[in-house]
Amino acid sequence: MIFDWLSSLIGNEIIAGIICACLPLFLFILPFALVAVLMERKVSAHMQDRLGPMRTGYHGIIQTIADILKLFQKEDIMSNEVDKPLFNIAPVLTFIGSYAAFAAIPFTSNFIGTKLDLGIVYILGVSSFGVVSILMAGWSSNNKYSLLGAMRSAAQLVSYEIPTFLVVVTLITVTGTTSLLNLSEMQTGHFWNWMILGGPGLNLTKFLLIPFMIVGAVIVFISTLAEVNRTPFDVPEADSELVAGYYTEYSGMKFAMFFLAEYANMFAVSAIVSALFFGGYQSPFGYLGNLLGVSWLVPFEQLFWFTLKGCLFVFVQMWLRWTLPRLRVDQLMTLCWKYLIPFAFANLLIVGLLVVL
Amino acid sequence: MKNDEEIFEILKAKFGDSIIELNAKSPFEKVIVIAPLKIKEVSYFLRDDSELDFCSLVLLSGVDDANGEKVELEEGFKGIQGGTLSVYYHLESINQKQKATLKVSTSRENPEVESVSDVWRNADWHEREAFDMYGIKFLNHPDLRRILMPEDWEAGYPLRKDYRNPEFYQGMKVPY
Amino acid sequence: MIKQYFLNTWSGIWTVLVGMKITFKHLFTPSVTIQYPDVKVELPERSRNRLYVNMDDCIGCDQCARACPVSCIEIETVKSVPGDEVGKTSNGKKKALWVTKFNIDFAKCCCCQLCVFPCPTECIKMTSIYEFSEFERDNLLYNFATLTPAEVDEKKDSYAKLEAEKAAQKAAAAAEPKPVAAPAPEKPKEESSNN
Amino acid sequence: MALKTEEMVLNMGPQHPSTHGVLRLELELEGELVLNVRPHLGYLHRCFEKHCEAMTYPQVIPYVDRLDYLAAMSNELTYAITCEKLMNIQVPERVEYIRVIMVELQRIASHLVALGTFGLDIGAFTPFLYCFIDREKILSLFELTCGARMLYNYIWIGGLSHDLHPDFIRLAKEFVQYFKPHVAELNNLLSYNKIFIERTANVGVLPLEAAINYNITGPSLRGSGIKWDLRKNDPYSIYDKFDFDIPVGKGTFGQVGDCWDRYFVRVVEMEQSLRIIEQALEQIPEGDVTSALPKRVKPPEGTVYARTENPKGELGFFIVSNGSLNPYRVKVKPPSFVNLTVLGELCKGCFISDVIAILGSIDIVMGEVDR
Amino acid sequence: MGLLDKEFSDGNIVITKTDDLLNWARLSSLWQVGFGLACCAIEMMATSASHYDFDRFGVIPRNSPRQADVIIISGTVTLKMAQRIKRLYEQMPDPKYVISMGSCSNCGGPYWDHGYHVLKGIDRVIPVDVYVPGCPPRPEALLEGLLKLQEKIRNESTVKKSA
Repeated sequence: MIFDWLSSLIGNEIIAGIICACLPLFLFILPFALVAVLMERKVSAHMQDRLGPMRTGYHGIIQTIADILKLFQKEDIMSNEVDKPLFNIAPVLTFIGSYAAFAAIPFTSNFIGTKLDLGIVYILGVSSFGVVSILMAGWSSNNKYSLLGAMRSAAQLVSYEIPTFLVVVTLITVTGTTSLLNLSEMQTGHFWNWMILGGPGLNLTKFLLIPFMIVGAVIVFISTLAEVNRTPFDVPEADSELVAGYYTEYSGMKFAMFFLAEYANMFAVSAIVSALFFGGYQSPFGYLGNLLGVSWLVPFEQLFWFTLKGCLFVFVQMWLRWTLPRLRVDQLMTLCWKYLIPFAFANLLIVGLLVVL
Repeated sequence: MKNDEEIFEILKAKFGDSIIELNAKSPFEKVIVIAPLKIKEVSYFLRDDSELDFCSLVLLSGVDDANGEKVELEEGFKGIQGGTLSVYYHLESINQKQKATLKVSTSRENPEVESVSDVWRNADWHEREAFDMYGIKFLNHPDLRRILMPEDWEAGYPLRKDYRNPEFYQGMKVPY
Repeated sequence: MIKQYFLNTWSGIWTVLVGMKITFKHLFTPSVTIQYPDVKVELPERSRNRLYVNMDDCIGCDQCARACPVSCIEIETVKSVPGDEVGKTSNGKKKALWVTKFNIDFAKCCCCQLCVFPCPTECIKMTSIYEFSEFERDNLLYNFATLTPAEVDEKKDSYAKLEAEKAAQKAAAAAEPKPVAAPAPEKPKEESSNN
Repeated sequence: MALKTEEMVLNMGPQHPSTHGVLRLELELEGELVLNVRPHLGYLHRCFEKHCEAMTYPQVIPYVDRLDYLAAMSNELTYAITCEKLMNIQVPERVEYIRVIMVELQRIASHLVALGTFGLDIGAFTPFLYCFIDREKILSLFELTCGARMLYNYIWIGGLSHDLHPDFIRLAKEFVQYFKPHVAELNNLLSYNKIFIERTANVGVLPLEAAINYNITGPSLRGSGIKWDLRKNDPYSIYDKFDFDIPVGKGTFGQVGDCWDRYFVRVVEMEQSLRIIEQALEQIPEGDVTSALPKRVKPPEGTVYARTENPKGELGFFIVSNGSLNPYRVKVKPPSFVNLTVLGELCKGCFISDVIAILGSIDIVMGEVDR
Repeated sequence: MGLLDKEFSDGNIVITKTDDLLNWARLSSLWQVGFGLACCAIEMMATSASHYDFDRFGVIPRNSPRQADVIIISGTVTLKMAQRIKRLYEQMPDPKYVISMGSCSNCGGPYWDHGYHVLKGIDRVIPVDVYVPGCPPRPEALLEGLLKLQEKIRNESTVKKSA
């Protein structure tokens, strides 16, 4: 909708496409990443009975802008044995991984990057870009700690894609569509139509599905947490063992790219989880716009609910970061292969049987 | 629970001349003086004997007796020649609840003591520290090198009474 | 084995939730931070941060310099010439020495308070001022002496003159034989020192 | 033909987030597995023993504080007891009680830092800050009595520098009531957390005879299952007046003597210290504190070795005095230095993250290791 | 630099505006290398704990020197450690500052007289911006030192390189 409005405005298809593609980045993800950095510091501070940044602006509102500006002035050190091309591409690539995933996530019912039918499959495919960039960063910075961090992250990210995919397959068996837009459309109405509570309709299978959907939601949340390298799975940049993991050698703006990409990734992942199970942009109690008959208000409401759910899941990820210790690399693997994947398979099997009967 | 005299008698009976004397000069603890090159056999016996059973070495400390005569080395700085460096061993037995103190003294010029790091594993670092601070060489010690001071510190052994600070160390001025 | 498997998952989930409950509870407990630059906490009266020497009580006895393990107190005193008046300490003791130099190097001081106890006139004590960080290390060397450099030199040379006279008298007394008890050499008139 | 592999030597250098100060660990790695560990010390060697030879007996106390700067009060107690044994001074009853209260408070503060940094090494950042909040309360108590937060110079040879502050006893009682539920909260947050148990159970198991042969002392020894605490086995000052029990590692979540046991022994020890403080606060007599302070400390000739139960282990002072004002030779038996010798043996064949966990569970302070 | 000085007279509106902004950004997000040596390191940890929160001033402990701006030398610098600190200082990216915390790093502190292995003051190895006296300095004293450093950064100007 926005695309054809833009192309009618500018006339030329390609430029309109580019603008429409950049719109979510500059309007949504970058500001969110800045806010998320401040939110993380404030949430962690208040959880630890302290105050967090206070002296920049009122209660430290513009702290992240100060950080970015400072990182802008930092000297960009590159030691000479560094593998230059790889070293420079790696930070850019982390952004591509998370930003590309936003193309298929529905912000509101009519504003979506591309109306992909294979939405969820595309997202899972694209999110593996992160592995490539971390490996590049770790290998090229010619530092033993980064190499160790990169090796750990390769094992972790690849193996945690399998439980995500298995749970997505259970969801596909239940709903039948792979496009996130249709999935969100199906979860309209009130919150009991959400996938976590068994999807639309009031038949017996819906009530039987509830426990398995909840288990599926938990598994997806844990494995996407691991894909984003957040505690308790932040083993690649374990700051107590491997100094700063794969981005030990990065300084200045390159480090800022890693830093913001991590938060953009967090929002992308929480948007996916909310789109899959918690009804994407659907509001839990019906739309105010429909009640008052003001139809143009509905998209803004949907955007509001979409960001609210995203922020809620980002908050839960931060909450986990400041409570749990870190897993060891081999425990990470046992958790994935011995606990998450069997549970996901069992879940898939039972849900399949339920849907068939 | 044996006191120092009985331990001294047992050792004297077992090892004869290598146990030199029971020094009771200090009112607080009686020190058994042992020949420097026999300390290893005595330690094995002290640890393995069922009655004594000194299963852990509490402390191994070097002391510079500085009882040699003062010699004018150069421009007003007095070095010490001759005299002895001694090493005190404090042992303890947890099951028998008894303590003992051994002492070994060697010459200052070429201080040599048998290493007890195979008897008690933690003696390894204590001996390296005694070497680092006093220059006492422990024979067949696994790897005898400086532990606290930097490896390339050639200004001598710091805790000796006649130690003098070097002027520079790798470009940094040492004295104030 | 299977029971252990499910027990593990259950205890894993349960302990994670317990931990999260605690941190969530702490989200709402008021923060304990003291906002330093705006809120300055009043320290207990025994707190030891920076030394202060009340110079008119100091009799230059050098006890504190001797007691200091770090020897960061340097005191130089000049004996006062019999004529001039040095002044009284607060508790009435007459002072006999001019304290020409009394500086404490706060870069070295380790705030151990060993200098406060031996001081006979309690003129050195530790205050609770802790904000005195500097850009250059040299101005951490505090000079407490109240005499201006001019007065210091004047005291020094008046004392040196006195020394010279005493030495001259002693030489003169030793040189001449003593048939008769030399009349007590009356004090050479001193021109007044504190002009 | 096996692939030719070569060990990677990783240098966990003097500046590393979790080496508790300036300790350099040279790890020989094969992938993630550690073949052997060679610690390099000496980065904080501050020539303590040379200073002792140049200072008089009371002037050594500020330097003794700086040995194990997390437990300055119990360093001073050990040094004071050694000198009092050397000069056989009998200290009045009130001084003994105040010393016990201060040392037990210091034990809680030191264990809080130990547990906090151990949680930090495993990755949990929040318990570290909760422990420091409680520690601040203890430091304000110390500042109330002797004026300094961390390095006190409070226990002198033969007495104390100040008497208790008038409302110290009330504040100390308040602290004891305030701190009891916090230990339970720390337990729920960290000790029984499944991930924490997974990371520390069966890791770095220290068998009992190796511990005794290496003469490991303190919570690390008690974690291996032997009830050896100097306050009970070799009683000094007035510890026999209080009833408290000695926690021992029982292998609740793995074998006896693993990291979790050493950690949990410290948690239970904090509770026992609370009990001691409560009893001491009740029975504290009146009296003068500075009566037995000798005018000039000039001990007779001789050698003496005395030791006490420092939060890290058994701290001992071996003083050789030649009858003059300055000690002729002071040798410290530092618990962290001895406990560190076992690191090389414990870390064979474990992961890098386990090396950090084991180092955290032994709980060393570099000021004491390097002296 | 001569040309640059001549052209921009001091107090030029354009320069001071951007200068203030850049200085403000630099001083309100000083990231410290999480690196401690001795007793002062425990006071530094107490400062970043909840009571005297370092995070209020935007100071986060970063583990790798590459991402740090200020290095707080907290504790006794020994000769063996001095070369490591020099290398650590050189690894930090350029606008970097040094706070020397505690008597030991100011001038050797209690160990200046007989410490044969102690470096008598960190300014013999790296340039120091602010000296915080005290042994160990109270957390508030360290915060005051940080405020002093922030003052110094506020008056820095990108045009005139500080001496």
